Amino acid sequence: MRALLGQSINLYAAFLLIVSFAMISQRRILSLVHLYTTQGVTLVLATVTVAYLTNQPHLFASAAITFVLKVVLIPILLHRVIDRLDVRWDVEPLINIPTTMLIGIVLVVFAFNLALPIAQLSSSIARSTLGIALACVLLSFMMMIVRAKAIPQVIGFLAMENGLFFAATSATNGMPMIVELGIALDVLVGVLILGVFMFQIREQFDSLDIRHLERLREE
Amino acid sequence: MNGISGTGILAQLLEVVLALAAAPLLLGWVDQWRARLQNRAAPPLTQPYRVLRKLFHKESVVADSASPLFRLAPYVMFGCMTLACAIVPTISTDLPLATAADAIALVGLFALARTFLALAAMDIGTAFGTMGARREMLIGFLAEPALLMSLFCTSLITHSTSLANMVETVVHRPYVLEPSLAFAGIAFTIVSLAENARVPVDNPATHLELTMIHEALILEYSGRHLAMMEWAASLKLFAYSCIGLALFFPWGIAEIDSPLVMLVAVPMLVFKLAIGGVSLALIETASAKMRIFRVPEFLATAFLLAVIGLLVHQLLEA
Amino acid sequence: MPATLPLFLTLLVPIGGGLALALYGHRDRGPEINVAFSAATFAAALWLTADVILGTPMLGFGERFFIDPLNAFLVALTALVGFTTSVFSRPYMRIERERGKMTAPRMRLFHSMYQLFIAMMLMALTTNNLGVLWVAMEAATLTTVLLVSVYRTPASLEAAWKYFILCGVGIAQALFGTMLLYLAADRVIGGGEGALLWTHLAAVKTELEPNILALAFVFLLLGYGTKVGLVPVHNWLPDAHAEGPTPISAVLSGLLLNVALYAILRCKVLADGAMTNGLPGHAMVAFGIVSVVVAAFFLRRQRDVKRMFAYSSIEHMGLMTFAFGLGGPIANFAGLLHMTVHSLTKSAIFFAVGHATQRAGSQIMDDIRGLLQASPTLGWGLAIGSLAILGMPPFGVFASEFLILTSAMRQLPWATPVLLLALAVAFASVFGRVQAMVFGDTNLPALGHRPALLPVFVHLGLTLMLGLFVPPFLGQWYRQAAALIGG
Amino acid sequence: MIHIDWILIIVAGWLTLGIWALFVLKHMQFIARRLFPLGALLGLALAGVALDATFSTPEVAELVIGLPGLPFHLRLDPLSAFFLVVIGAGAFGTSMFSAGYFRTGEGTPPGLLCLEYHVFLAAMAMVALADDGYAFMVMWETMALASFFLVTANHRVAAVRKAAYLYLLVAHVGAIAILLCFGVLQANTGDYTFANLRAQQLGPLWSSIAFGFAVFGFGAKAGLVPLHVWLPEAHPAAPSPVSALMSAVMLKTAIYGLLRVAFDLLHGGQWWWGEVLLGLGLASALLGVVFSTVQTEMKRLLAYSSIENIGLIVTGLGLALIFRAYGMSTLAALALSAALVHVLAHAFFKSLLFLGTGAVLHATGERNLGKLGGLIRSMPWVAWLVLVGVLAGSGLPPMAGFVSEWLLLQSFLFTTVLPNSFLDMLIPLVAAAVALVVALAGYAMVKFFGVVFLGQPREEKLLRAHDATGFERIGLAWFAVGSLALGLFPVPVIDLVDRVTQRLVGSGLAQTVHANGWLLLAPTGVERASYSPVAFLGGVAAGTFLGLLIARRLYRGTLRRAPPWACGYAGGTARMQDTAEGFGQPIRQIFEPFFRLERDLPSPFDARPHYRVLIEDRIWHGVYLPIGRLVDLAARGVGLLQQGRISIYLLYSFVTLIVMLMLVRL
Repeated sequence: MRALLGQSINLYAAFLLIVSFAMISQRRILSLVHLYTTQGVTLVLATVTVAYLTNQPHLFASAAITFVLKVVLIPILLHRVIDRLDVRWDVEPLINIPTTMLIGIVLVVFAFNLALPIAQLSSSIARSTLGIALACVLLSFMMMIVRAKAIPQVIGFLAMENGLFFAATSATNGMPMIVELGIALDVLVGVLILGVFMFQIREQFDSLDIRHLERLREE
Repeated sequence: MNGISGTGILAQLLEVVLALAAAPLLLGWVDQWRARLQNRAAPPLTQPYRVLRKLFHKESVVADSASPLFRLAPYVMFGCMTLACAIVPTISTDLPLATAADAIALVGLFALARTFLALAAMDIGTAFGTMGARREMLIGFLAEPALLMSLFCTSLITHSTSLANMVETVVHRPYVLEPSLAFAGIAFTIVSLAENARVPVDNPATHLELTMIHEALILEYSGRHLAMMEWAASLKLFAYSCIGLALFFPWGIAEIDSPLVMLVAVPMLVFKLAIGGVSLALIETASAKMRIFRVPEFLATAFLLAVIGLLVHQLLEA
Repeated sequence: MPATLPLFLTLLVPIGGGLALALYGHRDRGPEINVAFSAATFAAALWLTADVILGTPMLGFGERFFIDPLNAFLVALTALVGFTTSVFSRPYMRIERERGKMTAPRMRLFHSMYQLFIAMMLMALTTNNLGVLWVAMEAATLTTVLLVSVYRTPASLEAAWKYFILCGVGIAQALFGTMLLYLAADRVIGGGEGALLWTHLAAVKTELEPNILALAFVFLLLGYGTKVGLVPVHNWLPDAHAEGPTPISAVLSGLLLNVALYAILRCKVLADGAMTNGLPGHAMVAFGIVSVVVAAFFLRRQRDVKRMFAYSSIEHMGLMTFAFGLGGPIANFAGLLHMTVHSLTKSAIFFAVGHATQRAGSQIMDDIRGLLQASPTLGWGLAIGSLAILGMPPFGVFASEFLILTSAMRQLPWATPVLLLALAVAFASVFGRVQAMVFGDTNLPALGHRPALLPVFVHLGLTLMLGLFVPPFLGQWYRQAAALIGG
Repeated sequence: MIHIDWILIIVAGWLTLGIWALFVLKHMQFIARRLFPLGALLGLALAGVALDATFSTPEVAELVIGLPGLPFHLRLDPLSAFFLVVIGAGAFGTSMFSAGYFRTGEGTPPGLLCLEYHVFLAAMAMVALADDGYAFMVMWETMALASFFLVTANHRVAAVRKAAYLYLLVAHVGAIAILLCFGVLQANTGDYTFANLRAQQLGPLWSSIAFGFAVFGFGAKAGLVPLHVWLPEAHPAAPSPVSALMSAVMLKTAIYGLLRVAFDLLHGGQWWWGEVLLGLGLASALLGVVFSTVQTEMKRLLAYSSIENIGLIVTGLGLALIFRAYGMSTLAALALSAALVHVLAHAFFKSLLFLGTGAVLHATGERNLGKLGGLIRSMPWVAWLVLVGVLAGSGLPPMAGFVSEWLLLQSFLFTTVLPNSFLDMLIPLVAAAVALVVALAGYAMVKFFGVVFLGQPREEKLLRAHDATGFERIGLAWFAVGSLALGLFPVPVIDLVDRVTQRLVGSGLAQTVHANGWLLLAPTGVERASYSPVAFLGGVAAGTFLGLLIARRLYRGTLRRAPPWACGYAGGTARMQDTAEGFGQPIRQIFEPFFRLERDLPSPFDARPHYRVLIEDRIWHGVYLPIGRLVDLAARGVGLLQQGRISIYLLYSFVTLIVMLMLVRL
């Protein structure tokens, strides 16, 4: 039973990688939010499994916080922002989807061989997941670069946080409680501020296109 | 100071008196020969003395805007030229004043005289005065280095810059053909022509506005000041010819150990000066006056000749 | 009275201030309260540093907080500049409010966020837990991001957005680095609270796994490097410092950059211990030189005064990173001295610039003319401040630059001419602009309130003192801190 | 109390005067009448103490201020004592003159001006004392900073601001080069005291690099040719006493620095170093004098003449280096004494000339030569004292300028004994050039004196010009008497200079000079060359008296005042005199390639004929503007890095991360 659960973490890691790829190739914002929510759910399951295997009580608490934050609160907030600003139209990527996918694959390969030496050394149950977590981080980082709208950029930023969180829980059986709490708090406040900004940008430029934000430059 | 001997002081005084007396004579001699070569009736030999006496007795008219500098300048000019004649060894090399100034100081002395003359000319503030000053300084700044370099040629040969010492070493040495001296000689003649305002550079006889340089400087002087200026000019010509003789034909001059030779030296000097005067007159009649902006090139050639003389000395004789 | 009382006070007073000002910040007595709280924090910080310097390094609240000579002097510096900036912001904010650029809610936001910002920086400096250090850095960014966009102009909005996104990405990389550190520590000390405490890590740093540490240091250097403003990742800094209100620019330029560099130093100590090939030093040297050279050429074509001094901050942070990258007692000593005098001088310059831009009504340098004639103290403050920051001798910046360059001449001879050329270009560009602003005839209207210029001359006095005579106890204090960085 | 303590007290005295002036910021009378004379007396005391120190053994002291590991080391040896004499003498005369000169605050409040003035003096004195790299650099740039604020005294004028900025920029770049020079000299020992630098044995390559940096750094401050563009801008912009101090004394601190590094720290080094200095010195001399003859503004004329004199000094240093490299220490001493005597002489006569222009500027408010003239009638004191400076400036015999020129030409004559044949060929050309430079200097000085003081006044208000006041006269008289005394009594000066040459090149001229008593100067034996200024002046005076005697005995004794003759043209107005451009026209024609001429001559059909000649420096357009354009190009290139798009910024961060990770993995 314990071995089965061990492998399930690798399953969750693989699922997380697929969701990251999906988010890169997505055109519609609503589906982006849904994918983000599924990522949140996978995270919760992975944390619960690790908590159960290494029977560390504080991991259950952190899984609960993740659930409340990343599955319930943030998606609701994003939905409300999308409704209020009625930004339904699809996402305009700066470079076309196939090329982003290609770059994505190269990044994953790079992340894997980067994390290889560490994987052999780490004693935790799910060693190999570190490579996948790094891949998720780099993929969402690249997603922020290629997106031209504010909301996809924010969702990219949050996906990056998810990747990091997954790396923390899987590779090292969870960071100390205070740190987990701090990170969750920072992410929440970050999202609140980003929401406020989006309202201000919308009110200022009556569009959420990042290309308006290019006035501060050197001649 | 190699000991101020009695005869030394006597020789010094004799030299100064001789210079003061003979300078106008030399000027008269050159004018006489110039007239004869241009087959004009020659003025008497003592014409310059008569002019000086006339000017001394005339009333001196000074411009109302003149400052004390204007009235001081003629006497300073006269003082400088007398010191120049005192320094240059003409009849004897045992001169107490000779150690006071060497060749470089002598060139500096001429520069001092020229500066005072130019400043005096600018003092009145007329168009001619300032123009004359500009032209005088133009010639001065080109002639001074050329003169210095030609003096250096000899001083390199004799390893000394004090004139008396140079003459002594050249007289004692067995005669050696020195090509660098030839270059220095030509350069020196060009410079002396320019400095004394002789024909190729400036015509001493004319007051033509376009061409006059020296005459423009002393335009505002009259009476005794003009006399001083004329006398100083003749002393300057005398000093330059003596330098020329000392550098290039020094034989027949008395030394420290044989003061009696001075009796022979005076006629020898007169003879040499006579030949110099005639050659000067020849040069003046043979050449025409240059346009003012040809003069810098003329003096530049003198400067280059002197420097080439130095190089030739380094190359051949060092 | 427990030994940790001063530490407790140093952290609690600003947090209390933040909360109090959240309620009364908008009142007309708001700025005075702000000054009072900052003064209290400064007093507590002095008490704390006195304890640590005279006594021994202190572990507070069950090893969660650790004060040693290195962060003691930074705590004192942060509290001092925080206090003087609050004194400066009192008339500045009142004038801004009269001009309608600051409404009541914004004043409240400003004052409370200001105090919280100081609190978060002090927390980041004093904490022993690297995870809490990360959280405090992230919180410091959050508190100031709203203030950068407080004027609601398109430019300030854009600056705030970029500030948040770029720093967010940077901090995320730093989180990954901290996580890798935790991974490496986990193998040696075993999991739990202790694995992230700096004191524990420092004790076992030689046994940590080298290539995990290498990866961790790369992420940490890039993460916190974004906050320091090292060149390839500096882009947010000029916009954020130029668009926010001047007290915020002063505190950002003067203090936050130092705290970020302090975080990198803490990680460099661990990385140096674990790795033998000296990668951290070389990386920091490379980033340092690139930052100095590129920032110097950026200065050339600036038209906005606060943007110009923001680039000057990048240049100086590059110089400090270069110094710490060199390693060795003299270079570290010079880096710490440069950190101090740079904060003092740069904040003094921003105070003078603040009042100058308020009088001229615009931040474009061509509109600011004849400051010396308008108000001599303001003119002389800006002139002497900019001469000090450009490294003219009697001031401290020259002393530290002299030490940095001379130690560089020994270890990296080729780097010195490059740095000196960059400093010359920077001097030519900045001083040409400042001279045009300070001298000449003026047409600037008078200010509503008397500008508070005492802080400017207090800072410049301290810099002049540090330039000519570093008091023995201060010298000893820096030497201990330099030894701690070691390497 | 040893000399160095006295000097520190004097420097402290100057600083207290400056700070005291801060408290009486606006009391012009008190500052001008009390503080400046006090500063002058301190200057005189400094000169006295330094004079005595030259003849005593070197002393060392340490100040507590400085870096923790490197407190300020100070050392007073004959070389620094000699330059302290120059600073003290210059300070005394200029401060006395300033006491009378500063009536209005010149733009900045008088208290501030007094503070900056005395900080400037103190910094210069400390530069001469500094004995370690850090102290030298701090005092060097404090001197530059104080003089910068003095130059921007009346900063309302845009040209003054531009000049001051250029000045501080070149000074700062120079200081950077000096820092690099010290860096190379310390040769990895990390100890920056001069004692340690002196002990290092650098290889030929590294010592040449250090020498190159030193020449660049100190040349930037001295105004050697490629780095001289700031001097003709900054000196005229400063108030006259300050430009006098800058020209006469500050340039000498650069010469002091060059001497300290080349002779003391590098022990002479290779022979081609002398060649480099010879070339630079000559180029500066020629360029300086040619430009000074064509200037139309009196203070620019004097500034260019400063470049010329510095060029002559550096030529002397170059020659000394060549001799020292070939082991001929007596001849090296001769060349070095020529340079050092010129340092002292130039300090005196250049201060006199600049203070003279200050008096003229104050009386008439005009600095353009085209608007001056005939001031000898309304300002006799200033005119006659400046005449002494003019004679000294053009190197005429009885004055100070001639002694150094005489020594320099003498040293040229003895180079024939050099083994290197190429050098033998080169030296006569250099001697010719030096002779030409001195002659041209005479031309410039005559133009300066003639156009400003002689002739008809070109403006009406010049007639009402008031002469110098009491304090101003003392200052001018001090420098005039100094120029005359240095000229007439060179032997004591040679004794003073000999102490310095003994330390730097190992031998001096004192013994041979003393053999012939204190009247006659014969540095290398009477038979070779001798010059007795007292006898010379006596001869000229005797001749003049003789002329007066003859005239008085023969003449009719009447003198009539009448309008000037001018070849019969009556009604000659002041505008018919030669203007400054006119007087410089021959030089402009002969030395055409030196200048960058912009001339618009009126065409015959021009309704409103307009004549304008603009003379500029080729080096400014050839060297400085291209560098400016290059830096702008680089800045624009770097500007592309900040294009404003957030995705590009994220890309930078992303790429850097990937590259760093790859590096770590290799």
